[in-house]
Amino acid sequence: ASQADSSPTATPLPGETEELGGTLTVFAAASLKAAFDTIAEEFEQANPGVDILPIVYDGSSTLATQLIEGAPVDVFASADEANMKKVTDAGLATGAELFATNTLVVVVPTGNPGEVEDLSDLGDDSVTVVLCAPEVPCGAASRTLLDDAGVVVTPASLEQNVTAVLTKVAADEADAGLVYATDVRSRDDVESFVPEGAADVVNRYPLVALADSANPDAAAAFVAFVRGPEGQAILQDLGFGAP
Amino acid sequence: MSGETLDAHVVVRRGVFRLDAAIAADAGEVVALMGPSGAGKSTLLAALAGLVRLAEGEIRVGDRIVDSGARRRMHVQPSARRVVLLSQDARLFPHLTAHENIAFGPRAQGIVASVADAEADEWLWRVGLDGMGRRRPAELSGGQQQRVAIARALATTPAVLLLDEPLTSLDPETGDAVRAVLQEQLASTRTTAIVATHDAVDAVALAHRMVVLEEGVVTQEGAVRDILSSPATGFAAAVAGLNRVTGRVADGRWERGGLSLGLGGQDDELREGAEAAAVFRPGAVRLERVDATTWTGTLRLTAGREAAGEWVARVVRLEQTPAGVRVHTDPPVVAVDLAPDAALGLAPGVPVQLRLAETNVRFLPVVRPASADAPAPES
Amino acid sequence: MSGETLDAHVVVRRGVFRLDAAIAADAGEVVALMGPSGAGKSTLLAALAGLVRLAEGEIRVGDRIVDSGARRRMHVQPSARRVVLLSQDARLFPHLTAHENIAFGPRAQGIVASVADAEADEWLWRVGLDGMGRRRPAELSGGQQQRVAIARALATTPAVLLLDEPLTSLDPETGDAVRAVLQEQLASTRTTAIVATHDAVDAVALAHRMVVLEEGVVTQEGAVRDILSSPATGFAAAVAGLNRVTGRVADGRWERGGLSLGLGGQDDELREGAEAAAVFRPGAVRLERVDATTWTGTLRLTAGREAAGEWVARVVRLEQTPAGVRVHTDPPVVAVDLAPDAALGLAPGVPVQLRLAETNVRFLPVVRPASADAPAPES
Amino acid sequence: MTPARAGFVPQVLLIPAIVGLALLVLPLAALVARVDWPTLWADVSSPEALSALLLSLGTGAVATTACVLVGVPLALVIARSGPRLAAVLRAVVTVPLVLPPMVGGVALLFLFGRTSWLGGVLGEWGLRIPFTTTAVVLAQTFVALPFLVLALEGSLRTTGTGYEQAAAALGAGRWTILGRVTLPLASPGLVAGIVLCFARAIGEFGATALFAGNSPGVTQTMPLAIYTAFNGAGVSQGTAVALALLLLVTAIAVLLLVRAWRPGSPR
Amino acid sequence: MTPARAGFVPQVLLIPAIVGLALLVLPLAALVARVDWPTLWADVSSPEALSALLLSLGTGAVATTACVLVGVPLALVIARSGPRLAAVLRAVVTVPLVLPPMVGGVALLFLFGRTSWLGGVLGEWGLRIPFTTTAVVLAQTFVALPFLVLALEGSLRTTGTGYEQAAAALGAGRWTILGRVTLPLASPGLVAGIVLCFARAIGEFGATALFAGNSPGVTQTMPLAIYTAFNGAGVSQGTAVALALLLLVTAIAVLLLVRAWRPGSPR
Ligand SMILES: Nc1ncnc2c1ncn2[C@@H]1O[C@H](COP(=O)(O)OP(=O)(O)OP(=O)(O)O)[C@@H](O)[C@H]1O
Ligand SMILES: Nc1ncnc2c1ncn2[C@@H]1O[C@H](COP(=O)(O)OP(=O)(O)OP(=O)(O)O)[C@@H](O)[C@H]1O
Ligand SMILES: [Mg+2]
Ligand SMILES: [Mg+2]
Repeated sequence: ASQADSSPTATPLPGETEELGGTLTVFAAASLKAAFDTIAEEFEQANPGVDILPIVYDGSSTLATQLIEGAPVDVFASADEANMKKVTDAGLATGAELFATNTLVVVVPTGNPGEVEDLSDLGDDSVTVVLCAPEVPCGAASRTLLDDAGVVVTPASLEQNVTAVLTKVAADEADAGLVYATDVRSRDDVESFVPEGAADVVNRYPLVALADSANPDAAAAFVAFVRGPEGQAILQDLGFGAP
Repeated sequence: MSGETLDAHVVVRRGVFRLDAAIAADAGEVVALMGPSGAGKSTLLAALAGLVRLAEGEIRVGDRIVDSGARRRMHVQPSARRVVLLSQDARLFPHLTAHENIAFGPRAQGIVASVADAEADEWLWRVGLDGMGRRRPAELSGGQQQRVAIARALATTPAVLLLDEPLTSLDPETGDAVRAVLQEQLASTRTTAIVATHDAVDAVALAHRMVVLEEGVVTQEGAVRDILSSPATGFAAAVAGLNRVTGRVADGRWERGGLSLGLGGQDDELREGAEAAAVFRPGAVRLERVDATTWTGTLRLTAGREAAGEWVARVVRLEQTPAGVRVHTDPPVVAVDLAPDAALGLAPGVPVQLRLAETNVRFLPVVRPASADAPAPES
Repeated sequence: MSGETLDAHVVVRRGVFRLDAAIAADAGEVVALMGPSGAGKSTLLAALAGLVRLAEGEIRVGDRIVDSGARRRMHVQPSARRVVLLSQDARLFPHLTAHENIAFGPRAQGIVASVADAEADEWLWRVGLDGMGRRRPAELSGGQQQRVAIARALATTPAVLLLDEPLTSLDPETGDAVRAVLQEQLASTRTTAIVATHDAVDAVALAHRMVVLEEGVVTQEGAVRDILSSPATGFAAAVAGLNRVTGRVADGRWERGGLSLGLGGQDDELREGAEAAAVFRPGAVRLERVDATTWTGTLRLTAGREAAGEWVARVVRLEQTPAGVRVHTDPPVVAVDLAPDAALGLAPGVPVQLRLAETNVRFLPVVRPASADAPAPES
Repeated sequence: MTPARAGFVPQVLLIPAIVGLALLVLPLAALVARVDWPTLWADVSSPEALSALLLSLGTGAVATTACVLVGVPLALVIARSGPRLAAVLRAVVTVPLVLPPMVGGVALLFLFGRTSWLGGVLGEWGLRIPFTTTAVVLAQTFVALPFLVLALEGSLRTTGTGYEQAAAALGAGRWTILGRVTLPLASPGLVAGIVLCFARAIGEFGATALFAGNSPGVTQTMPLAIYTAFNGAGVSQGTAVALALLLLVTAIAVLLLVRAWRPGSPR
Repeated sequence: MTPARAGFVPQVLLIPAIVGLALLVLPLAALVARVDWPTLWADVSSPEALSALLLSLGTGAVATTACVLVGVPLALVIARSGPRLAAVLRAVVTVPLVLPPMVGGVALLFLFGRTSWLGGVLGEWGLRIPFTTTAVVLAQTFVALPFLVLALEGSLRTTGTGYEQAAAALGAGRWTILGRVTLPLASPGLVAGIVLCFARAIGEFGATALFAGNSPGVTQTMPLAIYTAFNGAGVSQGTAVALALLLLVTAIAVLLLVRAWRPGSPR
């Protein structure tokens, strides 16, 4: 049963001035930090009664584990559907909805020392490539993209998350890596390009208001706000695709 | 605070070593504990203090049983016994100053800091360390450390005080002074005390009674002077600085090898055929060189027809002493004290003729200690 | 391996304490080092061994300078000096067995294991610890530990051996045996040795020469017997077991307070008006009780007109000794030895009349030590 | 006797010692070299940074105190038990060291979480531990305790029981012995243990992240703030480095103060 | 003398000691309770798990050896220097403890990376350190070294220099003193230090992840494998728990073996 049952105004229209109040706790995947910080600010402006506590960012898997073990959270935004599924399977929420997508880019150090021009260059033995580990979402996507393009890569390292890939490329340790478009958007210490076929490998971001939220109205409003025009504008500004 | 009676029978095992000794002291009595190195003196004192568990036996302080080998639960903690031990390795606390070390015992007994401090100051003064209270043990000489350790033990004013060789490593002058302090403190507080020592001077000065421990067993016990004049074992004779030669009573005379002495009226305690020890001072023996070339002849000639109180032996070792020269001869093992110039021409291996007047000799019955595994007293 | 000459002048500061002493020993010579507690004996030996840095002075072993206060770079490491020290706290290695402790020195000098092991076994036997080689120090008695420490030092066969109170904490029997071993080893290897000791017996037995150190300064030096018969300081007199009373030569007589003695032909070294010390045995003094009620009268009456060699003093303390009773009297501080029964009726505070025959007294000139900050020898 | 200060360390050993020191110092120098000086002040003086720092110091101090309270007794028990029991106890104490901290966090979450028996019981009393500041302290205590115990136990064993016996023979009771003899003599080990413990608590990341979460002001300690700054896309790594430096400088300052509390070693 | 085994620890202290032990043991019990027994064997016997385990043990052993080689000299130097210098050196040694390991990894990357001066020099010689097993060892050494140094230093100070002086007075050279006296006497601290060091190296995650990366068979140690398994969206957390247990059991076994090498304490 969703909180929609207990609240007649489960999905208020954006801008609608309902009597929303209280505080809101949000768990969000680390890659959403820039976007959600802005969204939270705008949401609070739109709903002055609501106080969003500082958002907790961490890996989706960590957040999911914490939710299952009882973290008191109103809204959970995951970077992939698998971790969201863990939460819904545990009966903590229903009706997760997608709110953004992300695609891969090839990232290279400034000046492109490895002379990486397209995806097939990643298969070159002289090029040091780092990827995300296949177990984590960005790694799974990278694998699909490379397989689709028929490129065989022997990565120097399978990183635990996007940041690790970026750090190695930025430190000039690797000649190239695959990361999400949003990750390189605001960075000036790396260069990037969109490889062919990237648009076919899409990573989807779901979010949900949790069933035992202490403030179900505000939670639902926040979910709607993210999926609404203001939220989408901010997300797309940072390079996320539409759901 | 005055002393309590101590009555103990201690059985302790340490690897192959077994201590089985009874020791008792009246309230206020000082008992000297002597014995060769490794005899078990420190073990006995540690057991009395509660640092070593009894295998068997029982320890009573006053009318309280504080330890019992039979009933393991009867082991009273060291701190609750009112027994204080100054152990052989003084173990001054390295992180405390001399003053704090001395004040440790009183403080641990709950005496308020100012009183304990004043007492510690007085003790420092009494053992001649005035002004050194703020030094750490590492900043004191060996003898100064020893004096701090003595003061630390005496400052506790316990019911029973156990001192394990308190006066070693003190020079004669300081030793005399500290012995006087010790004597005065024990007498004035009427503390019951057991003092393990290697020095007959300390034993006589401090103690009323003496217990001789050898290889874990008590071999002699009694008034200090009695033991020194009638030592029952070779060790006790060594402590008293006497020669002790065991022989046998035969025909109303004492005999050992070719040496024969009249009993001189001392035969009341000596049974015919029984073992008896002849005890005499090293200075009582007359010594004369025998010409080396006639040595074998002499031995043969004199054999069996030596005059009473005369025998022939070889010099084993010469040792300078403050009074002159001590000549060690064998057989039997006898030390002879000579004036410095009388030893001219003597050297290890040289044959000598020895002469001893019967009037300078005491004869004592040889009593084997009761314990089965006790050692045979040596000649 | 035989000894080398040692020639050292050592200046060391330790807080307020300053040691400034010269000591020398010929190759193979044994020198006894005596001095009151805290005089600086251990400091001197540690400096010779290289464990303490010199502030000034120089140390030579053979013809090598091994340490120099002036040139800091001249400090030769302890291990390179061929000088071995047995320090006062023996510091046996707790993690090694007795056998391994003894073999440590030879092994450190590069002797192969099997030889070092055999040597260690022999040493264990020589100090009477046969069969205890596999015990850790904690499993040995105090005296046994001390013997392991002696064996450990002797097993190194160095050029110069420094022994800091090697024979304390040994009983008379074991002490005699170990002293014999020590004596024999030093003689047979002709090792140069300095032995700090508190016991005149050890000094006479082991050493040829003696150095007396007091408050950091050498106060007397010479043949052991000379020092014992002519002690220049109160400490040396205490070591020799003699009374020493300082007075002044006047009119061809020695005087101190009301006490006056004829010089008896010993006036060759004594100048008129100079300070001189009277030295005599405690047994040489005759003592008689003075009736307590007439004490004040007696004092007054006798003042100035006492017979030669007679004076009146009070009993300070009585002490039992193996031979009888020692009575300490004051003024001046004089000890008197009496037979046990002769002391009846004496107690602290009791006035006594003392009598001393001139023939039993030696008179010695009092020489102040050269060093400016040296202590005044006490009476 | 005052020993020659330098002791008897072979001088050649200075070379590996310097190599070791370099290994520890050079990476830090490299870190400092990358500091973005113009923004440094802004980064370290932001309210978030300061609140994280305060939280770190506070929880670190509480966790260290907790470690001392339970760790000192534990070390004493281990040091004075027979070789067998001591080996087992030491192995048990070593476990949280071996465990990657994240797994430790998971374990704590499994223990105190909603789905566990203990978590359920506590929940009925209205106590929830995960995601609170208490959880931070618990996580830090869990990872830091072994350091205190093992370091102190080593020193306690080195000291032996001789002085304790001497004190007992002077009539001192167990508490007096503990306070006046045992602990002062083992103080080099105790101080080393406390330093290790506090440093580890302050630097703790993995277990805290999982068990306590990363909620600014409540459970976001400095390492988590650094992690967030480091991971936050768009935010420059300069912030992370600046925060790391802030943590470092503060921790070192605290540790130097702790040392100053008892400068000399007891011997 | 053989002391009464129990020493003089007040018996009330058993209570906090047990609390401390519980704090360390209970989370592990909770972890074990969650083990997915049917898949456990498959999880721990997979080739990836075994190769990660072998890599962990191998790098851990090498790192520990490296720590001993540079850490023992460093501890000796610190223990035998004056109080001032010692305080500074100790503070420097403490730094890697305080630093969240991830930051340590970044620092190492900055130091040995291609863009750094050192990395450039090494690169010219054809040496590249990041992404190699060497990097794993370096990262582990960096984080584990302080444990060895601080634990050993505590014991060295507690032991003092008295026995070293006795050995020198018997004519032993510096190396003999070191090998036969100093280190054996400080062995409780040395063993504690080695245990801490090895445990920390084996459990190291953050610095390795950043500096060495996560390449199976080359740099993927157990903690990285555990983390990967944990993060893997599709993979159940059972695998992570199973791997953690495998790491734990192996490490404890190794440590018990190390202890057995010298069971008694020297006193
Ligand atoms: N670290 C120190 N600081 C200050 N004074 C010290 C220090 N070490 C020793 N002393 C002082 O130096 C003096 C000489 O000490 P040393 O150990 O050499 O005496 P000793 O002649 O061996 O005495 P003992 O016969 O008691 O062993 C003593 O007065 C002692 O208090
Ligand atoms: N832990 C132990 N294991 C085996 N034997 C031991 C142990 N401790 C002591 N001993 C032995 O017990 C005996 C008694 O030792 P104790 O210390 O009581 O002798 P002591 O009479 O005090 O000798 P000393 O005069 O040399 O101090 C010695 O022979 C000693 O070797
Ligand atoms: Mg003893
Ligand atoms: Mg001395």
